[in-house]
Amino acid sequence: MGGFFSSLFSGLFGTREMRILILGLDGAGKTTILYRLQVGEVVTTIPTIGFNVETVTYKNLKFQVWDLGGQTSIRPYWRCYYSNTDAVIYVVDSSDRDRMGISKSELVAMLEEEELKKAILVVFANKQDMEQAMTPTEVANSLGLPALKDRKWQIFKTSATKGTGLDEAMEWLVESLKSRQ
Amino acid sequence: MGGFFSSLFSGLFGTREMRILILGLDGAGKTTILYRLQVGEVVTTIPTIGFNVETVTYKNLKFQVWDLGGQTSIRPYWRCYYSNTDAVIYVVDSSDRDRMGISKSELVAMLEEEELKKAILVVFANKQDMEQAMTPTEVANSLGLPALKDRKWQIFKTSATKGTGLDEAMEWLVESLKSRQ
Amino acid sequence: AHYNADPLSEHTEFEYLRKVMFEYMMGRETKTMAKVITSMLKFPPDQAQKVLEREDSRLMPWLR
Amino acid sequence: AHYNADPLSEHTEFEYLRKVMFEYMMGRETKTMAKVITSMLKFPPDQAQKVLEREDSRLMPWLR
Ligand SMILES: Nc1nc2c(ncn2[C@@H]2O[C@H](COP(=O)(O)OP(=O)(O)OP(=O)(O)O)[C@@H](O)[C@H]2O)c(=O)[nH]1
Ligand SMILES: Nc1nc2c(ncn2[C@@H]2O[C@H](COP(=O)(O)OP(=O)(O)OP(=O)(O)O)[C@@H](O)[C@H]2O)c(=O)[nH]1
Ligand SMILES: [Mg+2]
Ligand SMILES: [Mg+2]
Repeated sequence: MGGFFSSLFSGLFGTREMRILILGLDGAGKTTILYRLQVGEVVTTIPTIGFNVETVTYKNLKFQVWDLGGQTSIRPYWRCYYSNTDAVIYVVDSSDRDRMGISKSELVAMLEEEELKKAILVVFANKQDMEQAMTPTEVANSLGLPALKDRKWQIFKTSATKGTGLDEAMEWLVESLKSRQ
Repeated sequence: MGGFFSSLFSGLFGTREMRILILGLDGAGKTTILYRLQVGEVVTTIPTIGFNVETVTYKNLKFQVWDLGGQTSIRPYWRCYYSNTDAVIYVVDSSDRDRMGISKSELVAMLEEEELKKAILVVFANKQDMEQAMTPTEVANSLGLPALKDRKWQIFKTSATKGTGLDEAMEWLVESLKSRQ
Repeated sequence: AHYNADPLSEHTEFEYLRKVMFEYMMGRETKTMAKVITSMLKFPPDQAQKVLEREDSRLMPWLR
Repeated sequence: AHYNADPLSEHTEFEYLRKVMFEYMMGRETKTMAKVITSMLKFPPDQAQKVLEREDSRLMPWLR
Protein backbone atom coordinates (compact mmCIF):
# COMPACT_ATOMS: atom_id res chain seq x y z
CA MET A 1 0.00 0.00 0.00
CA GLY A 2 1.10 3.55 -0.54
CA GLY A 3 -0.04 7.06 -1.29
CA PHE A 4 -2.65 9.33 0.14
CA PHE A 5 -5.48 6.88 0.66
CA SER A 6 -3.46 4.27 2.41
CA SER A 7 -2.00 6.74 4.83
CA LEU A 8 -5.43 8.17 5.46
CA PHE A 9 -6.60 4.64 6.03
CA SER A 10 -3.83 3.66 8.39
CA GLY A 11 -4.47 6.89 10.19
CA LEU A 12 -8.06 5.88 10.76
CA PHE A 13 -7.00 2.37 11.54
CA GLY A 14 -4.66 3.71 14.15
CA THR A 15 -7.33 5.65 15.99
CA ARG A 16 -10.28 3.30 16.10
CA GLU A 17 -10.03 0.33 18.41
CA MET A 18 -10.96 -2.81 16.51
CA ARG A 19 -13.71 -4.85 18.08
CA ILE A 20 -13.13 -8.59 18.17
CA LEU A 21 -15.37 -11.30 19.57
CA ILE A 22 -14.10 -14.67 20.75
CA LEU A 23 -16.90 -17.20 20.35
CA GLY A 24 -17.24 -20.97 20.53
CA LEU A 25 -18.76 -23.69 22.68
CA ASP A 26 -18.12 -23.87 26.42
CA GLY A 27 -14.75 -25.32 27.27
CA ALA A 28 -13.25 -24.62 23.84
CA GLY A 29 -10.54 -22.46 25.37
CA LYS A 30 -11.81 -18.92 24.69
CA THR A 31 -10.88 -17.41 28.02
CA THR A 32 -7.52 -19.13 28.01
CA ILE A 33 -6.87 -17.62 24.59
CA LEU A 34 -7.97 -14.12 25.62
CA TYR A 35 -5.48 -13.96 28.46
CA ARG A 36 -2.77 -15.68 26.43
CA LEU A 37 -3.15 -12.83 23.97
CA GLN A 38 -3.34 -10.16 26.61
CA VAL A 39 -0.75 -11.14 29.19
CA GLY A 40 1.06 -13.95 27.39
CA GLU A 41 0.36 -16.46 30.12
CA VAL A 42 -1.90 -19.43 30.81
CA VAL A 43 -4.37 -18.42 33.49
CA THR A 44 -6.59 -20.74 35.47
CA THR A 45 -10.13 -20.35 34.16
CA ILE A 46 -13.60 -21.09 35.37
CA PRO A 47 -16.58 -21.32 33.02
CA THR A 48 -17.44 -17.81 31.92
CA ILE A 49 -20.93 -16.84 33.01
CA GLY A 50 -21.04 -13.46 31.41
CA PHE A 51 -18.06 -12.19 29.52
CA ASN A 52 -14.53 -10.88 29.77
CA VAL A 53 -13.52 -7.82 27.85
CA GLU A 54 -9.91 -6.70 27.58
CA THR A 55 -7.84 -4.35 25.53
CA VAL A 56 -5.23 -6.37 23.67
CA THR A 57 -2.33 -4.66 21.95
CA TYR A 58 -0.83 -6.56 19.06
CA LYS A 59 1.81 -5.10 16.75
CA ASN A 60 0.99 -1.63 18.02
CA LEU A 61 -2.67 -2.10 17.20
CA LYS A 62 -5.32 -1.95 19.88
CA PHE A 63 -8.14 -4.41 19.97
CA GLN A 64 -11.11 -4.49 22.25
CA VAL A 65 -11.53 -8.22 22.67
CA TRP A 66 -14.74 -9.74 24.03
CA ASP A 67 -14.71 -13.31 25.29
CA LEU A 68 -18.31 -14.47 25.72
CA GLY A 69 -19.43 -17.42 27.82
CA GLY A 70 -20.28 -20.41 25.61
CA GLN A 71 -22.66 -22.50 27.72
CA THR A 72 -25.84 -23.60 25.96
CA SER A 73 -28.26 -21.43 27.92
CA ILE A 74 -26.37 -18.20 27.37
CA ARG A 75 -25.33 -18.71 23.74
CA PRO A 76 -28.57 -17.11 22.51
CA TYR A 77 -27.28 -13.79 23.84
CA TRP A 78 -24.12 -13.75 21.72
CA ARG A 79 -26.07 -11.84 19.12
CA CYS A 80 -26.51 -8.88 21.46
CA TYR A 81 -22.78 -8.24 21.09
CA TYR A 82 -22.48 -8.38 17.29
CA SER A 83 -22.90 -4.71 16.44
CA ASN A 84 -19.72 -3.02 15.09
CA THR A 85 -17.68 -6.20 15.26
CA ASP A 86 -14.66 -6.28 12.95
CA ALA A 87 -13.65 -9.90 13.42
CA VAL A 88 -14.74 -13.10 15.12
CA ILE A 89 -12.27 -15.58 16.56
CA TYR A 90 -14.21 -18.84 16.56
CA VAL A 91 -12.64 -21.36 18.90
CA VAL A 92 -13.14 -25.11 18.55
CA ASP A 93 -11.98 -27.85 20.89
CA SER A 94 -10.46 -30.07 18.19
CA SER A 95 -10.66 -33.10 20.47
CA ASP A 96 -14.40 -32.73 21.10
CA ARG A 97 -15.59 -34.73 18.09
CA ASP A 98 -19.06 -35.30 19.57
CA ARG A 99 -19.95 -31.65 19.63
CA MET A 100 -18.46 -30.62 16.29
CA GLY A 101 -22.00 -30.62 14.84
CA ILE A 102 -23.29 -28.28 17.53
CA SER A 103 -20.29 -26.05 17.01
CA LYS A 104 -21.09 -25.94 13.31
CA SER A 105 -24.75 -25.00 13.90
CA GLU A 106 -23.77 -22.15 16.18
CA LEU A 107 -21.23 -20.92 13.66
CA VAL A 108 -23.71 -21.08 10.80
CA ALA A 109 -26.37 -19.21 12.79
CA MET A 110 -23.83 -16.57 13.70
CA LEU A 111 -22.63 -16.02 10.15
CA GLU A 112 -26.20 -15.50 8.99
CA GLU A 113 -26.53 -12.40 11.11
CA GLU A 114 -26.67 -9.15 9.17
CA GLU A 115 -24.55 -7.32 11.75
CA LEU A 116 -21.64 -9.70 11.14
CA LYS A 117 -21.82 -9.53 7.35
CA LYS A 118 -18.50 -7.75 7.04
CA ALA A 119 -16.73 -9.43 9.94
CA ILE A 120 -13.59 -11.43 9.25
CA LEU A 121 -13.66 -15.00 10.54
CA VAL A 122 -10.64 -16.73 12.01
CA VAL A 123 -11.15 -20.23 13.35
CA PHE A 124 -8.83 -21.59 16.02
CA ALA A 125 -8.66 -25.39 15.84
CA ASN A 126 -7.62 -25.42 19.48
CA LYS A 127 -6.27 -28.11 21.83
CA GLN A 128 -3.98 -29.47 19.11
CA ASP A 129 -1.76 -30.79 21.90
CA MET A 130 -4.32 -33.47 22.63
CA GLU A 131 -3.82 -36.89 21.09
CA GLN A 132 -7.29 -37.35 19.72
CA ALA A 133 -7.36 -33.87 18.16
CA MET A 134 -8.82 -33.51 14.68
CA THR A 135 -6.57 -31.86 12.11
CA PRO A 136 -7.37 -28.31 10.97
CA THR A 137 -8.58 -29.69 7.64
CA GLU A 138 -10.93 -32.10 9.40
CA VAL A 139 -12.21 -29.30 11.62
CA ALA A 140 -12.68 -26.99 8.63
CA ASN A 141 -14.70 -29.62 6.81
CA SER A 142 -16.80 -30.46 9.88
CA LEU A 143 -17.67 -26.80 10.24
CA GLY A 144 -18.45 -26.45 6.55
CA LEU A 145 -15.92 -23.68 6.08
CA PRO A 146 -15.03 -24.50 2.46
CA ALA A 147 -18.64 -23.77 1.47
CA LEU A 148 -18.62 -20.26 2.94
CA LYS A 149 -19.48 -17.50 0.51
CA ASP A 150 -18.64 -13.80 0.73
CA ARG A 151 -16.55 -14.31 3.81
CA LYS A 152 -12.88 -13.72 4.46
CA TRP A 153 -11.86 -16.62 6.66
CA GLN A 154 -8.89 -18.75 7.69
CA ILE A 155 -8.29 -21.62 10.10
CA PHE A 156 -5.23 -22.14 12.31
CA LYS A 157 -4.16 -24.96 14.56
CA THR A 158 -3.53 -23.72 18.05
CA SER A 159 -2.83 -24.85 21.55
CA ALA A 160 -3.72 -22.13 23.99
CA THR A 161 -2.07 -23.91 26.88
CA LYS A 162 1.20 -24.58 25.02
CA GLY A 163 0.96 -21.21 23.31
CA THR A 164 1.46 -22.55 19.79
CA GLY A 165 -0.17 -21.23 16.65
CA LEU A 166 -1.59 -18.06 18.20
CA ASP A 167 1.00 -15.75 16.66
CA GLU A 168 0.42 -16.95 13.13
CA ALA A 169 -3.31 -16.58 13.57
CA MET A 170 -3.08 -13.07 14.97
CA GLU A 171 -0.64 -12.11 12.25
CA TRP A 172 -3.11 -13.16 9.59
CA LEU A 173 -5.94 -11.40 11.39
CA VAL A 174 -4.07 -8.12 11.63
CA GLU A 175 -3.11 -8.21 7.96
CA SER A 176 -6.67 -9.05 6.95
CA LEU A 177 -8.06 -6.19 8.99
CA LYS A 178 -5.52 -3.80 7.51
CA SER A 179 -6.17 -4.81 3.92
CA ARG A 180 -9.96 -4.56 4.14
CA GLN A 181 -11.33 -1.95 1.83
CA MET B 1 -50.06 26.72 65.36
CA GLY B 2 -48.78 30.23 64.85
CA GLY B 3 -45.73 32.45 64.73
CA PHE B 4 -42.44 32.22 62.95
CA PHE B 5 -41.75 28.53 63.26
CA SER B 6 -45.12 27.35 62.11
CA SER B 7 -45.08 29.54 59.04
CA LEU B 8 -41.57 28.40 58.24
CA PHE B 9 -42.83 24.87 58.64
CA SER B 10 -45.88 25.23 56.45
CA GLY B 11 -43.64 26.88 53.90
CA LEU B 12 -41.49 23.78 53.79
CA PHE B 13 -44.54 21.60 53.84
CA GLY B 14 -45.86 23.40 50.81
CA THR B 15 -42.78 22.73 48.70
CA ARG B 16 -41.93 19.13 49.41
CA GLU B 17 -44.17 16.45 47.95
CA MET B 18 -45.16 14.01 50.67
CA ARG B 19 -44.39 10.40 49.93
CA ILE B 20 -47.10 7.89 50.76
CA LEU B 21 -47.07 4.14 50.33
CA ILE B 22 -50.22 2.05 49.96
CA LEU B 23 -49.48 -1.45 51.24
CA GLY B 24 -51.51 -4.53 52.08
CA LEU B 25 -52.14 -8.07 50.85
CA ASP B 26 -53.07 -8.79 47.24
CA GLY B 27 -56.70 -8.05 46.50
CA ALA B 28 -57.16 -5.75 49.48
CA GLY B 29 -58.15 -2.87 47.21
CA LYS B 30 -54.93 -0.78 47.06
CA THR B 31 -55.05 0.06 43.37
CA THR B 32 -58.76 0.77 43.53
CA ILE B 33 -58.04 3.20 46.38
CA LEU B 34 -55.16 4.90 44.58
CA TYR B 35 -57.30 5.79 41.57
CA ARG B 36 -60.31 6.65 43.72
CA LEU B 37 -58.06 9.21 45.40
CA GLN B 38 -56.55 10.44 42.18
CA VAL B 39 -59.41 10.59 39.72
CA GLY B 40 -62.39 10.04 42.03
CA GLU B 41 -63.59 6.99 40.12
CA VAL B 42 -63.65 3.23 40.42
CA VAL B 43 -61.32 1.79 37.80
CA THR B 44 -61.13 -1.82 36.71
CA THR B 45 -57.99 -3.32 38.17
CA ILE B 46 -55.79 -6.29 37.51
CA PRO B 47 -53.35 -7.65 40.11
CA THR B 48 -50.45 -5.23 40.32
CA ILE B 49 -47.20 -6.89 39.33
CA GLY B 50 -44.95 -3.99 39.99
CA PHE B 51 -46.37 -0.72 41.22
CA ASN B 52 -48.39 2.31 40.33
CA VAL B 53 -47.19 5.74 41.29
CA GLU B 54 -49.34 8.82 40.93
CA THR B 55 -49.39 12.39 42.11
CA VAL B 56 -52.48 12.92 44.19
CA THR B 57 -53.59 16.42 45.14
CA TYR B 58 -55.67 16.63 48.29
CA LYS B 59 -56.66 19.93 49.87
CA ASN B 60 -54.04 21.73 47.83
CA LEU B 61 -51.35 19.37 49.05
CA LYS B 62 -49.40 17.20 46.68
CA PHE B 63 -48.67 13.60 47.48
CA GLN B 64 -46.56 11.15 45.59
CA VAL B 65 -48.54 7.97 46.19
CA TRP B 66 -47.03 4.55 45.57
CA ASP B 67 -49.31 1.53 45.28
CA LEU B 68 -47.21 -1.62 45.50
CA GLY B 69 -48.29 -5.07 44.36
CA GLY B 70 -49.21 -7.27 47.31
CA GLN B 71 -48.76 -10.83 46.05
CA THR B 72 -46.75 -13.12 48.30
CA SER B 73 -43.71 -13.43 46.08
CA ILE B 74 -43.22 -9.72 45.60
CA ARG B 75 -44.02 -8.55 49.12
CA PRO B 76 -40.37 -8.96 50.19
CA TYR B 77 -39.52 -6.03 47.93
CA TRP B 78 -41.82 -3.55 49.67
CA ARG B 79 -38.88 -2.59 51.84
CA CYS B 80 -36.96 -1.24 48.87
CA TYR B 81 -39.50 1.59 48.72
CA TYR B 82 -39.48 2.65 52.39
CA SER B 83 -36.86 5.38 52.28
CA ASN B 84 -38.24 8.91 52.86
CA THR B 85 -41.79 7.71 53.35
CA ASP B 86 -44.02 10.07 55.31
CA ALA B 87 -47.04 7.83 55.72
CA VAL B 88 -48.26 4.32 55.03
CA ILE B 89 -51.84 3.56 54.06
CA TYR B 90 -52.27 -0.06 55.08
CA VAL B 91 -55.25 -1.63 53.33
CA VAL B 92 -57.08 -4.66 54.69
CA ASP B 93 -59.85 -6.65 53.06
CA SER B 94 -62.16 -6.70 56.10
CA SER B 95 -64.04 -9.68 54.70
CA ASP B 96 -60.92 -11.82 54.35
CA ARG B 97 -60.91 -13.27 57.86
CA ASP B 98 -58.65 -16.19 56.90
CA ARG B 99 -55.74 -13.98 55.98
CA MET B 100 -56.01 -11.45 58.79
CA GLY B 101 -53.08 -13.20 60.50
CA ILE B 102 -50.87 -12.91 57.42
CA SER B 103 -51.86 -9.29 57.06
CA LYS B 104 -50.82 -8.72 60.67
CA SER B 105 -47.40 -10.38 60.18
CA GLU B 106 -46.67 -8.23 57.17
CA LEU B 107 -47.72 -5.12 59.04
CA VAL B 108 -45.59 -5.98 62.05
CA ALA B 109 -42.53 -6.70 59.89
CA MET B 110 -43.03 -3.42 58.10
CA LEU B 111 -43.34 -1.36 61.26
CA GLU B 112 -40.10 -2.82 62.57
CA GLU B 113 -38.14 -1.24 59.76
CA GLU B 114 -35.91 1.64 60.78
CA GLU B 115 -36.70 3.64 57.63
CA LEU B 116 -40.39 3.76 58.57
CA LYS B 117 -39.82 4.75 62.19
CA LYS B 118 -41.35 8.17 61.75
CA ALA B 119 -44.01 7.23 59.21
CA ILE B 120 -47.63 7.79 60.11
CA LEU B 121 -49.86 4.73 59.81
CA VAL B 122 -53.41 4.86 58.59
CA VAL B 123 -55.26 1.58 58.26
CA PHE B 124 -58.15 1.24 55.83
CA ALA B 125 -60.55 -1.48 56.97
CA ASN B 126 -61.72 -1.80 53.38
CA LYS B 127 -64.62 -3.63 51.70
CA GLN B 128 -67.02 -2.57 54.45
CA ASP B 129 -69.81 -2.94 51.92
CA MET B 130 -69.48 -6.70 52.14
CA GLU B 131 -71.81 -8.55 54.47
CA GLN B 132 -69.24 -10.64 56.22
CA ALA B 133 -66.91 -7.68 56.81
CA MET B 134 -65.25 -7.39 60.21
CA THR B 135 -65.79 -4.12 62.06
CA PRO B 136 -62.91 -1.64 62.28
CA THR B 137 -62.51 -2.54 65.96
CA GLU B 138 -62.25 -6.23 65.11
CA VAL B 139 -59.74 -5.47 62.37
CA ALA B 140 -57.71 -3.22 64.68
CA ASN B 141 -57.55 -5.96 67.29
CA SER B 142 -56.65 -8.66 64.76
CA LEU B 143 -53.79 -6.53 63.52
CA GLY B 144 -52.64 -5.77 67.08
CA LEU B 145 -52.91 -2.02 66.56
CA PRO B 146 -53.79 -1.18 70.19
CA ALA B 147 -50.41 -2.53 71.26
CA LEU B 148 -48.42 -0.26 68.94
CA LYS B 149 -45.86 1.96 70.63
CA ASP B 150 -44.30 5.18 69.37
CA ARG B 151 -46.54 5.25 66.36
CA LYS B 152 -49.16 7.74 65.27
CA TRP B 153 -51.92 5.61 63.81
CA GLN B 154 -55.63 5.52 63.11
CA ILE B 155 -58.07 3.09 61.49
CA PHE B 156 -60.99 3.97 59.22
CA LYS B 157 -63.74 1.92 57.69
CA THR B 158 -63.80 2.31 53.95
CA SER B 159 -65.35 0.99 50.80
CA ALA B 160 -63.21 1.86 47.84
CA THR B 161 -65.84 0.76 45.36
CA LYS B 162 -68.68 2.71 47.04
CA GLY B 163 -66.30 5.55 47.83
CA THR B 164 -67.19 5.75 51.51
CA GLY B 165 -64.82 6.58 54.34
CA LEU B 166 -61.93 7.71 52.16
CA ASP B 167 -62.45 11.41 52.80
CA GLU B 168 -62.41 11.08 56.57
CA ALA B 169 -59.27 8.98 56.38
CA MET B 170 -57.43 11.40 54.11
CA GLU B 171 -58.57 14.32 56.24
CA TRP B 172 -57.02 12.73 59.30
CA LEU B 173 -53.85 11.87 57.38
CA VAL B 174 -53.38 15.42 56.11
CA GLU B 175 -53.88 16.87 59.57
CA SER B 176 -51.48 14.37 61.08
CA LEU B 177 -48.82 15.15 58.51
CA LYS B 178 -49.26 18.87 59.08
CA SER B 179 -49.01 18.64 62.83
CA ARG B 180 -45.90 16.46 62.89
CA GLN B 181 -43.02 18.16 64.61
CA ALA C 1 -36.53 -15.62 39.50
CA HIS C 2 -35.64 -19.24 40.13
CA TYR C 3 -35.25 -19.29 43.89
CA ASN C 4 -38.86 -20.24 44.48
CA ALA C 5 -40.35 -23.60 43.58
CA ASP C 6 -43.81 -22.34 42.70
CA PRO C 7 -43.91 -21.70 38.94
CA LEU C 8 -46.70 -19.16 39.17
CA SER C 9 -44.92 -17.03 41.70
CA GLU C 10 -41.80 -17.33 39.59
CA HIS C 11 -43.72 -15.87 36.75
CA THR C 12 -44.85 -13.01 38.94
CA GLU C 13 -41.31 -12.27 39.99
CA PHE C 14 -40.11 -12.35 36.42
CA GLU C 15 -42.78 -9.90 35.33
CA TYR C 16 -42.07 -7.73 38.35
CA LEU C 17 -38.38 -7.64 37.54
CA ARG C 18 -39.13 -6.68 33.96
CA LYS C 19 -41.37 -3.83 35.07
CA VAL C 20 -38.82 -2.49 37.56
CA MET C 21 -36.01 -2.91 35.06
CA PHE C 22 -37.91 -0.95 32.44
CA GLU C 23 -38.47 1.94 34.81
CA TYR C 24 -34.81 1.88 35.81
CA MET C 25 -33.63 1.88 32.23
CA MET C 26 -35.94 4.76 31.40
CA GLY C 27 -34.34 6.71 34.21
CA ARG C 28 -37.33 6.86 36.52
CA GLU C 29 -36.93 6.60 40.30
CA THR C 30 -33.62 4.92 39.67
CA LYS C 31 -32.49 4.77 43.29
CA THR C 32 -35.58 2.88 44.40
CA MET C 33 -35.53 0.67 41.31
CA ALA C 34 -31.85 -0.09 41.91
CA LYS C 35 -32.70 -1.31 45.39
CA VAL C 36 -35.32 -3.67 44.03
CA ILE C 37 -33.05 -4.97 41.27
CA THR C 38 -30.01 -5.60 43.45
CA SER C 39 -32.28 -7.31 45.93
CA MET C 40 -34.15 -9.51 43.42
CA LEU C 41 -30.97 -10.53 41.65
CA LYS C 42 -29.23 -11.12 44.98
CA PHE C 43 -26.25 -8.92 44.25
CA PRO C 44 -23.40 -9.58 46.67
CA PRO C 45 -23.31 -6.78 49.30
CA ASP C 46 -20.23 -5.06 47.87
CA GLN C 47 -21.71 -4.87 44.39
CA ALA C 48 -25.07 -3.67 45.68
CA GLN C 49 -23.29 -0.95 47.61
CA LYS C 50 -21.30 0.17 44.58
CA VAL C 51 -24.46 0.41 42.52
CA LEU C 52 -26.36 2.36 45.16
CA GLU C 53 -23.46 4.73 45.74
CA ARG C 54 -23.37 5.37 42.03
CA GLU C 55 -27.08 6.19 42.09
CA ASP C 56 -26.46 8.72 44.83
CA SER C 57 -23.74 10.41 42.84
CA ARG C 58 -26.00 10.49 39.78
CA LEU C 59 -28.72 12.16 41.81
CA MET C 60 -26.39 14.51 43.63
CA PRO C 61 -23.52 15.21 41.26
CA TRP C 62 -22.21 17.99 43.52
CA LEU C 63 -21.21 15.33 46.03
CA ARG C 64 -18.85 13.66 43.61
CA ALA D 1 -34.54 -17.06 34.10
CA HIS D 2 -37.46 -19.43 34.47
CA TYR D 3 -38.24 -20.21 30.86
CA ASN D 4 -36.02 -23.26 30.81
CA ALA D 5 -36.78 -26.46 32.67
CA ASP D 6 -33.21 -27.36 33.51
CA PRO D 7 -32.41 -25.95 36.96
CA LEU D 8 -28.69 -25.76 36.34
CA SER D 9 -29.04 -23.75 33.18
CA GLU D 10 -31.53 -21.56 34.97
CA HIS D 11 -28.87 -20.86 37.52
CA THR D 12 -26.45 -19.95 34.76
CA GLU D 13 -28.90 -17.52 33.22
CA PHE D 14 -29.60 -15.94 36.57
CA GLU D 15 -25.91 -15.41 37.24
CA TYR D 16 -25.42 -14.12 33.71
CA LEU D 17 -28.24 -11.63 34.14
CA ARG D 18 -26.73 -10.43 37.41
CA LYS D 19 -23.35 -9.91 35.79
CA VAL D 20 -24.78 -8.01 32.83
CA MET D 21 -27.04 -5.99 35.10
CA PHE D 22 -24.11 -4.97 37.28
CA GLU D 23 -22.12 -3.74 34.29
CA TYR D 24 -25.15 -1.85 33.02
CA MET D 25 -25.77 -0.20 36.36
CA MET D 26 -22.14 0.80 36.62
CA GLY D 27 -22.48 2.50 33.26
CA ARG D 28 -20.22 0.21 31.26
CA GLU D 29 -21.04 -0.72 27.65
CA THR D 30 -24.62 0.16 28.40
CA LYS D 31 -25.93 -0.21 24.87
CA THR D 32 -24.72 -3.79 24.58
CA MET D 33 -25.82 -4.63 28.11
CA ALA D 34 -29.25 -3.13 27.41
CA LYS D 35 -29.62 -5.46 24.44
CA VAL D 36 -28.85 -8.48 26.61
CA ILE D 37 -31.18 -7.37 29.38
CA THR D 38 -34.17 -6.58 27.20
CA SER D 39 -33.61 -9.88 25.45
CA MET D 40 -33.23 -12.02 28.61
CA LEU D 41 -36.22 -10.41 30.28
CA LYS D 42 -38.26 -10.66 27.08
CA PHE D 43 -39.23 -7.02 26.94
CA PRO D 44 -42.09 -6.43 24.53
CA PRO D 45 -40.71 -4.93 21.29
CA ASP D 46 -42.00 -1.42 21.94
CA GLN D 47 -40.40 -1.27 25.38
CA ALA D 48 -37.12 -2.72 24.11
CA GLN D 49 -37.06 -0.09 21.40
CA LYS D 50 -37.69 2.73 23.85
CA VAL D 51 -34.86 1.54 26.05
CA LEU D 52 -32.42 1.19 23.16
CA GLU D 53 -33.34 4.58 21.74
CA ARG D 54 -32.69 6.07 25.13
CA GLU D 55 -29.26 4.44 25.18
CA ASP D 56 -28.47 6.02 21.84
CA SER D 57 -29.42 9.45 23.08
CA ARG D 58 -27.30 8.93 26.19
CA LEU D 59 -24.32 8.00 24.04
CA MET D 60 -24.87 10.69 21.45
CA PRO D 61 -26.52 13.58 23.27
CA TRP D 62 -26.01 15.88 20.24
CA LEU D 63 -28.67 13.83 18.42
CA ARG D 64 -31.34 14.68 20.98
N1 LIG E 1 -5.10 -29.43 26.47
C1 LIG E 1 -5.57 -28.20 26.25
N2 LIG E 1 -6.42 -27.65 27.11
C2 LIG E 1 -6.84 -26.37 26.87
C3 LIG E 1 -6.43 -25.65 25.75
N3 LIG E 1 -7.03 -24.44 25.78
C4 LIG E 1 -7.80 -24.42 26.89
N4 LIG E 1 -7.69 -25.59 27.55
C5 LIG E 1 -8.36 -25.96 28.79
O1 LIG E 1 -9.74 -26.14 28.53
C6 LIG E 1 -10.51 -25.76 29.67
C7 LIG E 1 -11.55 -24.73 29.29
O2 LIG E 1 -10.88 -23.55 28.88
P1 LIG E 1 -11.60 -22.11 28.96
O3 LIG E 1 -10.66 -21.12 28.37
O4 LIG E 1 -12.10 -21.83 30.32
O5 LIG E 1 -12.84 -22.38 28.01
P2 LIG E 1 -13.95 -21.33 27.49
O6 LIG E 1 -14.06 -21.50 26.03
O7 LIG E 1 -13.63 -19.98 27.98
O8 LIG E 1 -15.30 -21.90 28.18
P3 LIG E 1 -16.61 -21.08 28.62
O9 LIG E 1 -16.16 -19.92 29.42
O10 LIG E 1 -17.44 -22.03 29.43
O11 LIG E 1 -17.34 -20.70 27.38
C8 LIG E 1 -9.51 -25.24 30.71
O12 LIG E 1 -9.21 -26.27 31.59
C9 LIG E 1 -8.29 -24.91 29.86
O13 LIG E 1 -7.08 -24.99 30.57
C10 LIG E 1 -5.52 -26.29 24.85
O14 LIG E 1 -5.11 -25.71 23.84
N5 LIG E 1 -5.13 -27.54 25.16
N1 LIG F 1 -66.74 -5.16 47.44
C1 LIG F 1 -65.62 -4.43 47.37
N2 LIG F 1 -64.70 -4.76 46.48
C2 LIG F 1 -63.56 -4.00 46.42
C3 LIG F 1 -63.36 -2.90 47.27
N3 LIG F 1 -62.14 -2.37 46.99
C4 LIG F 1 -61.62 -3.10 45.99
N4 LIG F 1 -62.48 -4.07 45.64
C5 LIG F 1 -62.29 -5.09 44.61
O1 LIG F 1 -61.27 -5.99 45.03
C6 LIG F 1 -60.54 -6.47 43.89
C7 LIG F 1 -59.06 -6.22 44.10
O2 LIG F 1 -58.82 -4.83 44.13
P1 LIG F 1 -57.41 -4.18 43.74
O3 LIG F 1 -57.50 -2.73 43.98
O4 LIG F 1 -56.97 -4.63 42.41
O5 LIG F 1 -56.51 -4.90 44.83
P2 LIG F 1 -54.95 -4.64 45.16
O6 LIG F 1 -54.82 -4.46 46.63
O7 LIG F 1 -54.41 -3.55 44.31
O8 LIG F 1 -54.30 -6.05 44.76
P3 LIG F 1 -52.78 -6.35 44.25
O9 LIG F 1 -52.51 -5.38 43.14
O10 LIG F 1 -52.77 -7.77 43.79
O11 LIG F 1 -51.87 -6.16 45.42
C8 LIG F 1 -61.11 -5.73 42.70
O12 LIG F 1 -62.05 -6.58 42.07
C9 LIG F 1 -61.79 -4.52 43.30
O13 LIG F 1 -62.86 -4.03 42.53
C10 LIG F 1 -64.37 -2.59 48.22
O14 LIG F 1 -64.28 -1.65 49.01
N5 LIG F 1 -65.49 -3.39 48.22
MG1 LIG G 1 -14.59 -18.69 29.26
MG1 LIG H 1 -53.00 -3.49 42.86
